[in-house]
Amino acid sequence: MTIPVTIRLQQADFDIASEIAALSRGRTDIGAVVSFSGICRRDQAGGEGGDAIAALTLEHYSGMAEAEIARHVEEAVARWPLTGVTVIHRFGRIVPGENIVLVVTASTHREAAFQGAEFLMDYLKTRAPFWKREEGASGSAWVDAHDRDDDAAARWTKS
Amino acid sequence: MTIPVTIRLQQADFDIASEIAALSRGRTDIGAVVSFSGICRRDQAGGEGGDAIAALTLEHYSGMAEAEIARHVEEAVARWPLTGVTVIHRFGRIVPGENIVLVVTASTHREAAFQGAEFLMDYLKTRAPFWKREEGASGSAWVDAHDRDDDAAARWTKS
Amino acid sequence: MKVLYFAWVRERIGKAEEALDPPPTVATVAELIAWLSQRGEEYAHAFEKPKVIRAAIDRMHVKQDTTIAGAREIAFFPPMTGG
Amino acid sequence: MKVLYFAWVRERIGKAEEALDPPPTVATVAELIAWLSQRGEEYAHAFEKPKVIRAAIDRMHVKQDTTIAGAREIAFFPPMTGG
Repeated sequence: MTIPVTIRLQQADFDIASEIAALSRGRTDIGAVVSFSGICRRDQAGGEGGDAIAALTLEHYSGMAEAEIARHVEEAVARWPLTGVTVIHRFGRIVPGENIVLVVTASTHREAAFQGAEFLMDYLKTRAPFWKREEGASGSAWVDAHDRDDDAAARWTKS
Repeated sequence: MTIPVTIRLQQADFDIASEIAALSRGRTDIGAVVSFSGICRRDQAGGEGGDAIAALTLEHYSGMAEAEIARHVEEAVARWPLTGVTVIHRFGRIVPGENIVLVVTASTHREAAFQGAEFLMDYLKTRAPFWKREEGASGSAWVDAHDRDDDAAARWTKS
Repeated sequence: MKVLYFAWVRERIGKAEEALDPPPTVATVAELIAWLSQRGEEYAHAFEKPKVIRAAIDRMHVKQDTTIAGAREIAFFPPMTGG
Repeated sequence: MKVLYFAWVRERIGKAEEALDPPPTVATVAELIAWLSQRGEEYAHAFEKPKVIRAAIDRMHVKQDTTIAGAREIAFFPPMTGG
């Protein structure tokens, strides 16, 4: 069965409501819709109490990012009974309070929708070819990868 | 610290977008917002392949439901570093495709937002005083509780 | 005390609430269920499988061995199916 | 083959991509990194901690012991920080 899948990489902001509505409108087989939106925070990624950031700039590997996300959406659809998936990731300059990423999953049951969304977010944090650079008062710096994101992603590995 | 908490039981539908926006608007300390919306399906709860339902009617114990949900939101806030929580549960007659329930959690980090939302949904499915009655072609019947919902809720019990 | 019924418990008994004054020998929720079951066919039907019945005292879930002393409002209902 | 650089690898090398033709003795991703490191200070700086560097061949993540034979596009970048 083919389910609606939307993957978009874009500079522009997105509208969470219309993305959720697009996955569920006119359908009566969907019991659960989970959305995750990642938002640019003012605190530095490096830890609490650091300098406030003025903006993030997201670089990505165009071509690879789309293909990689599509493969992971396919994996999610194979692992959980999802009835629709939307992934939108922004690139370019993003200021605190703005959206960075959106994952929406729809399913007959809530467990599948939650698990599918968490799996895709853990993947996007660790394996999707995007890199964040933070602009602060004292210059700008590339964000370091977090071990705890790797740990979160590792829990989905089939043993 | 006091965080914004919204709990509403209502007959009217709700707007997911404005609820998500209300939790994050104007804030730069929120990194993650998870929303769960539960939607009335046309299939009977009893299993696949049953009769289609024409509507659900949700009965609730007014007074107890609000107090119980508030206690569980407090527990979620104590267990995970949430920066905002919204729970809306409808009652009365709901037709397939319409919203039933909404949980929105905001946090600095995605794990807390996901866990808080799942905890609250498992609670609402098993312990909040609501009862669903399905109207089908061959009459109407109260929905049976699911063992798998109890199992899902049990995983949050501290041992 | 005020006694409330919900969902199919309410339907079988035919009312949503009533004021009741059980004798002092009725000490726990389980004993109240047994006493109610004697009040007529509709009650016997509602409480025919007492283990399925859930109870709340003053709007808090309680187990059936809980004492009802001091309760102002007791509610009986089937397992919850919200969400 | 086309070689792409991203994030601080790109910044240190000072370019986003280039066409390269390494000698046939360069067989794996790790050997390509070692060969690139010899091309100048900017490359030596970018690849000073080779274990940190991630690689993709034809837009698929690969380990550094992967052969580069037949690769049309090889990319080098730091650990990903999207999402």
